[in-house]
Amino acid sequence: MTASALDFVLAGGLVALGAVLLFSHDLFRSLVLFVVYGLLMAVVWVRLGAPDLALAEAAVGAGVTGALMLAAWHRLPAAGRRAEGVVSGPWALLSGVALAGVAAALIGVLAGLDAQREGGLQQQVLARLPESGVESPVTAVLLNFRGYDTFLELGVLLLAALLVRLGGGADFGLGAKSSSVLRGLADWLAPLLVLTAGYLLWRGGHAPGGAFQAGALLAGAGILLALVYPPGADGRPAGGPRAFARWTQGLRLRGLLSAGFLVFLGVALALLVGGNLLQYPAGWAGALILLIEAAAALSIGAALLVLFMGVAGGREAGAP
Amino acid sequence: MNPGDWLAHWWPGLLLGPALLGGALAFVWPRLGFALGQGVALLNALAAVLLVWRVAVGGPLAHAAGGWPAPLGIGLRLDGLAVLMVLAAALVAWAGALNARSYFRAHGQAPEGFWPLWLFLMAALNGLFISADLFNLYVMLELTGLAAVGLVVLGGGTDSLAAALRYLLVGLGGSLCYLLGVGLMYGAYGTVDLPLLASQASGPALGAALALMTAGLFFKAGIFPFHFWLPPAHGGAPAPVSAMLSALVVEAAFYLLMRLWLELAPLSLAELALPVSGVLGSAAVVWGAVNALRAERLKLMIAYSTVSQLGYLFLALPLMPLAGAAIWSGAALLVLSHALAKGALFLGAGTVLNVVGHDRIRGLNGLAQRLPLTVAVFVLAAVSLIGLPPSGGFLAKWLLLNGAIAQGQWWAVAVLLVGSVLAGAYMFRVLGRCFTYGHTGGREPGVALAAQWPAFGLAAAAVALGLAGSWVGALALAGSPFEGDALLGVAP
Amino acid sequence: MTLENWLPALILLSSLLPGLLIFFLAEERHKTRTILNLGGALIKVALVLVMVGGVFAGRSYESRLTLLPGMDLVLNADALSVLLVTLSAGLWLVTTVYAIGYLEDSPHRSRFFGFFSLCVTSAMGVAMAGNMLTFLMFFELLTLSTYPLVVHRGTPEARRAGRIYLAYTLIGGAALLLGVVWLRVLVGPLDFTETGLLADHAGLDPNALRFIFILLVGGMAVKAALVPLHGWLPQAMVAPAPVSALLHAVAVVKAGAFGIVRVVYDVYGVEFSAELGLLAPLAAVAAVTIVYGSVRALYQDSLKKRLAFSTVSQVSYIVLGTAILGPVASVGGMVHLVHQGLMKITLFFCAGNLAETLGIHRVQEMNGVGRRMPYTMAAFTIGALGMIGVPPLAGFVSKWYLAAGGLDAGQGWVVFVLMASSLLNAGYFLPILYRAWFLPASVPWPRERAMPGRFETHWMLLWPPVITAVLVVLAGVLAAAPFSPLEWAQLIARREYGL
Amino acid sequence: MTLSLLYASAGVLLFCLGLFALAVRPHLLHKILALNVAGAGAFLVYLGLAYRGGGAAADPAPQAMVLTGIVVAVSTTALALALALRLGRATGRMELPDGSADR
Amino acid sequence: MFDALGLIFAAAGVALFVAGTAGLLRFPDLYTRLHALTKADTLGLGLVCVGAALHWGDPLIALKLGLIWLLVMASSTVLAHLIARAARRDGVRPWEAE
Repeated sequence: MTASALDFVLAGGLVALGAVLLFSHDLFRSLVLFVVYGLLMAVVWVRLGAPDLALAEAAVGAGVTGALMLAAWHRLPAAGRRAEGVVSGPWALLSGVALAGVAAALIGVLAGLDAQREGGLQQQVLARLPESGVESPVTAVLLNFRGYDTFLELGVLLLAALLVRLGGGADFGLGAKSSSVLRGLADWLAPLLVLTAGYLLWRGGHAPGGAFQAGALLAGAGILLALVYPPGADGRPAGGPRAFARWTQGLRLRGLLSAGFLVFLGVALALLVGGNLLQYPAGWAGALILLIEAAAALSIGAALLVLFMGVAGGREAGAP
Repeated sequence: MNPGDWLAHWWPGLLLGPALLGGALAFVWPRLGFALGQGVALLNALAAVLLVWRVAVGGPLAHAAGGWPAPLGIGLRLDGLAVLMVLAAALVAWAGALNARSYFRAHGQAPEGFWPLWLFLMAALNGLFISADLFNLYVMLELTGLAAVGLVVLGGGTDSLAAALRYLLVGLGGSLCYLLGVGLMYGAYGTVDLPLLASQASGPALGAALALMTAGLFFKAGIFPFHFWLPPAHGGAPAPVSAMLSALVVEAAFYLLMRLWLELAPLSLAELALPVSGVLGSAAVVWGAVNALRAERLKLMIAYSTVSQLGYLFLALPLMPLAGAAIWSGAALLVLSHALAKGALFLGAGTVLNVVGHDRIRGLNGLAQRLPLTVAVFVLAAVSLIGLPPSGGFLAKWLLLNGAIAQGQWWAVAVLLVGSVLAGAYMFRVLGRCFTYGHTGGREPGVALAAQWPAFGLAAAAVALGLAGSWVGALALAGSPFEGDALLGVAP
Repeated sequence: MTLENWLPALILLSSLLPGLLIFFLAEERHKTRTILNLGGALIKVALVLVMVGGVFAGRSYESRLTLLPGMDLVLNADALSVLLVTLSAGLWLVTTVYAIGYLEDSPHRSRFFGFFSLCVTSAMGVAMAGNMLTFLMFFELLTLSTYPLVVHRGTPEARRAGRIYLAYTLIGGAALLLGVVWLRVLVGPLDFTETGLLADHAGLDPNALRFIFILLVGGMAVKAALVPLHGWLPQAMVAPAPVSALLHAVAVVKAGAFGIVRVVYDVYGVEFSAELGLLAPLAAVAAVTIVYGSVRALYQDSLKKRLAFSTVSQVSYIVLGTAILGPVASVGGMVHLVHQGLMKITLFFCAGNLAETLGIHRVQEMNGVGRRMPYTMAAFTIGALGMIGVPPLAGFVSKWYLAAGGLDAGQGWVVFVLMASSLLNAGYFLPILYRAWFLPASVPWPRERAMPGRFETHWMLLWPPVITAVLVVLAGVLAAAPFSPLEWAQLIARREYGL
Repeated sequence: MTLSLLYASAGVLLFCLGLFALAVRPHLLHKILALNVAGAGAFLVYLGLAYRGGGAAADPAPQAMVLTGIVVAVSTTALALALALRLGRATGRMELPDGSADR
Repeated sequence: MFDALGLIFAAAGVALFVAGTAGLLRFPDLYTRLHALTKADTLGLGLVCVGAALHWGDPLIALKLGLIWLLVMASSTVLAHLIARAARRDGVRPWEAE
């Protein structure tokens, strides 16, 4: 299918936006444009027939990453808020020329590829979909056909959470100056977010959605609560839902963070008894995938919350 | 079910299960970290030995994760080279775990997060060695890189922090190049499975994808001139961590390159592209050695030595397609002996740092009286790094020289010899200090032998590898593209 | 699993194992260390005697370990090996006794004796190596195990000497490695063969072979201290006396010379070497070294340095004998392998005694020392006269055969070289003897230790030079007796020339 | 020009822009942004090539891969930001110290 | 019938968005800009939602649209409140005509 004018605008806008945000002299503008870039990316995913990705990009790519960036901006040392221009010199020039050459060559290769591209795995995925235990092809690939990758990806997330929160918990120094109006909004928005997360998780089995999108919403709810409730004397939130306060500290938080990974690992190893690594027995795939996804959504939510706290939180991340 | 069959089925679980489970549990209950670290490292070493035996006896193993054969699922395979890498990683990790116990005792205990990161790094390396799926390898690379960066941060201080951040950024840039290469590969050929691609792929897209992946791995391997991040990161991390990073993490990237260029790339492409690797490798050999000669701190010197020694591997790459078996086995031996020797050196440097309080080379006078066992570690490691007989390093260099001469590649011969002499120069610069009479006291009291024995074991293994060369060389060929070729031919 | 398979390995282990054990001994454990040292040395001598008997009876001994397919570690005993093995084993025993007496109250003995044993192990390995790979391995191991001995004193000069030594030997080792691998690529496994292994390989590029020859001999010439690669040897005399004795008599220098013999006889074959035109340049280098070393020795005031330059000169006799085509010269070269060892070790022992007992380091200080230490100086005199070539001492036998061999091969210039060398030898040794015996002591001895018992010095320092001096006399007087070095050298020459 | 080629090319351009910015922008936040932009560019190549035309769902395998990639990217971004902020606190500047290593 | 009505509602909403945007660009200070912006977010979006609901004519979709409207309105009003509060705390003075 040939590209329409809209596609040219979209793709061109994306590239232009990328260039502006990367080479702007105003750091804050770069950060704001980056969020816009993420949202535009989500539109592109829809255009390319990948609504799962659009959801994930909006929630994680633009949402969480953007929030991380803005949070980081607020903690920059005063001298660090100015963007220091661009390194120049022969090496910069050389790398620029080299990268331009790389881009031209790659586009050339892509153009050559366009005519004689092979089919990919779509047919095979669809053919095996009935055995996978879920109806959504993306979920089938993520949790069944290439479940091993997803399992390791949970490991990556766990590792990042571990590193970012080294020495600190989910910190609640941020809500000190929050307004009561915001608190009122958060009080009824947070449960709604949790509800929606549950819905997305369940929906992932047959339509766009799933553990990652659900986890991102959970993290959003957590971040909201952490932002609006002021800390008590012990650093824990003084108000707000008690359960939230309890489950975002210490052993319970660590348990929550690793629950998805541990459940996944447990299933993978247990399944070695009768088959291969992560080979679901016939008929059990759907149930096991739901189990894994539920645990994974909780862990992803907790991990994203911790990542945000590590960047935005009052205490030094990684300080001993 | 006889034991061989049991292993043939359970091996992915053995290699990934204990380390990942231990890592996650050590994260949840930090107090268990120490016990889990020691136990899992030992278990992992035992598993590696078992699997080496299994592969040596019964040939390469394969496993389809999820029960889905490639291209739909993810293929895992354990051939001779992979199992040797697994063994090297397991030995260094075990020695490092034993050493970490006493290394960190000087600071109270291991910093929070050390044990989970250590175990995750072990698992990630294992996963990387056994994967036959390009995208899965990407995830493994990221897992490895993240754990490695985290461990470097534990060195404490601003220098370590800057080194870790630089390492992270360079590593991520490299990963992205690799990732794009994988995307191109999938887009063009509809699969990311290495064996399938090897049989199907051809055309400009293959070349472009390989170039991208190679560029990414160059960054990750720290080959000259992409090495700038390596010395501060490896020199600044806690010693057991440096051991693991220098011995294995950078070599893992080389391992992937070996796979890509010898199993995936067609011969014509390899012959066209690999001389680049040879040139970079030669430059790295000399540059790293010269900087090692100039380094004032022991750990930094060892780190530069890694830059130099990695150069040998990249130098060997262009020789491989033609003089296959000898160079393949030689590279395997070199990777293995470098891993063991370099691990030993860094662990020894850690002991020096803890006992002497610094690691400035000028201040090491009379170390042989103070820490004789650690100096013995340096001597043995030096034997292997320089390539003096009968070490594993010697056999490796012998094989590489053999292949280079047989092909008439005299530049490679020259670099190999110059590199050996330079390695002798920088290693003996340290050893010469150690043998002076600067220290009048006797042996240092209160240095736990437990801190020194693991390093000694690694160094001795690096030397003893030379005596098992026949067996290792043959094992490295199992399942490789050169299986069945004669190891040492005579020029026609 | 027979004695034939194990004996060579056992001979190595008899010094290797004690050496490794000694590393782990605490400094204070004199007795254990002495027992290990002497026990190892005695066992080694016994094993070597068994082997000598066996080889004489026509048995062959070989230990073999495969490192890589087509790459074996081989230890065997042919006639040539036995010559050096016997010399090394005997002199090691003597030197061990001497070293125990010399060093027992200085620091770091465990380390010293550990490396000392490793050094002898390597020398034994060099002697028994059955192919180039094995030879290379032990040759490098020798470098490595002697380095700590050279820098043992830990002084700045010692470290400097160590650096120079390493620079020379590592670069030489690299050249040797290249030569070996290259030859390996061309002809396959490099097992030493009497009359030369290249005899079976026709049609190889002669220029490549010439270049490989230069690499191999060049690598070994570093250790054999051929001019211009001799620079490290005079520096290395900062090492303790037993080390110098060992370095100059049996270990490093001898390994280099022995390697050249191996390459010429058992790799290239002496006739093939001559055919390639390689022997004449080698003989020229040897002749230059002989004269140059002697001339430099004349000007040295430091006794040990004078001896070191004398070694530079004397070791080249062996190379000269090898480089002259014909069995008579070969006999001269090979018998000098043994004779030079006996004479030079005597001289170094004596120099060590003078330094240790009286603190004498320079020739000028030696006036009248003959009356103070008559036994030591008597031994020294025998060694020196032997070096000059006075009949009937050992050195005379070597020079006689070399001269005869030179005439035999129609190369009369050899005689002139030998005569010049002898004159120079006399020039730098006789003044010493004159000072020692005929001049009165000018000043009180710089440093005199408490009188150790009935002898002029400790008995462990005195007996070794006396014994080796007696051997020097015997080797000359009984040259025609069975089992004498000369007889063995003739046996070897017959085999190498296929006579 | 097909839709596939258009978006994949845009991806390549973004990727190269990102790497260039990574090399030449000294500010750490810019470097991290650059990695994210380049990563998104790579994802765009995946999905551009996976496009199957006419509103049909894209090939699910690269979708899953990109999903994995997005999660990896957010993890590494958070870690990089946390480290960069610590470094900024310690040195007062948001740049990597001069590349030359101490000896 | 519903279509035409929907179109009118949507057009009115869009007009409000345009007006809000113009205000955002042209008004002199932060507080007045917020004033313009919130009109678009609340009433403008509401009108667009009503228009869309009429267009589809499905009660379930209408319910979802209502939900969207409520959520956006809640968050944007709170956001406007927060921005204004922060600005006041930072000492941004309201604009006064000369």
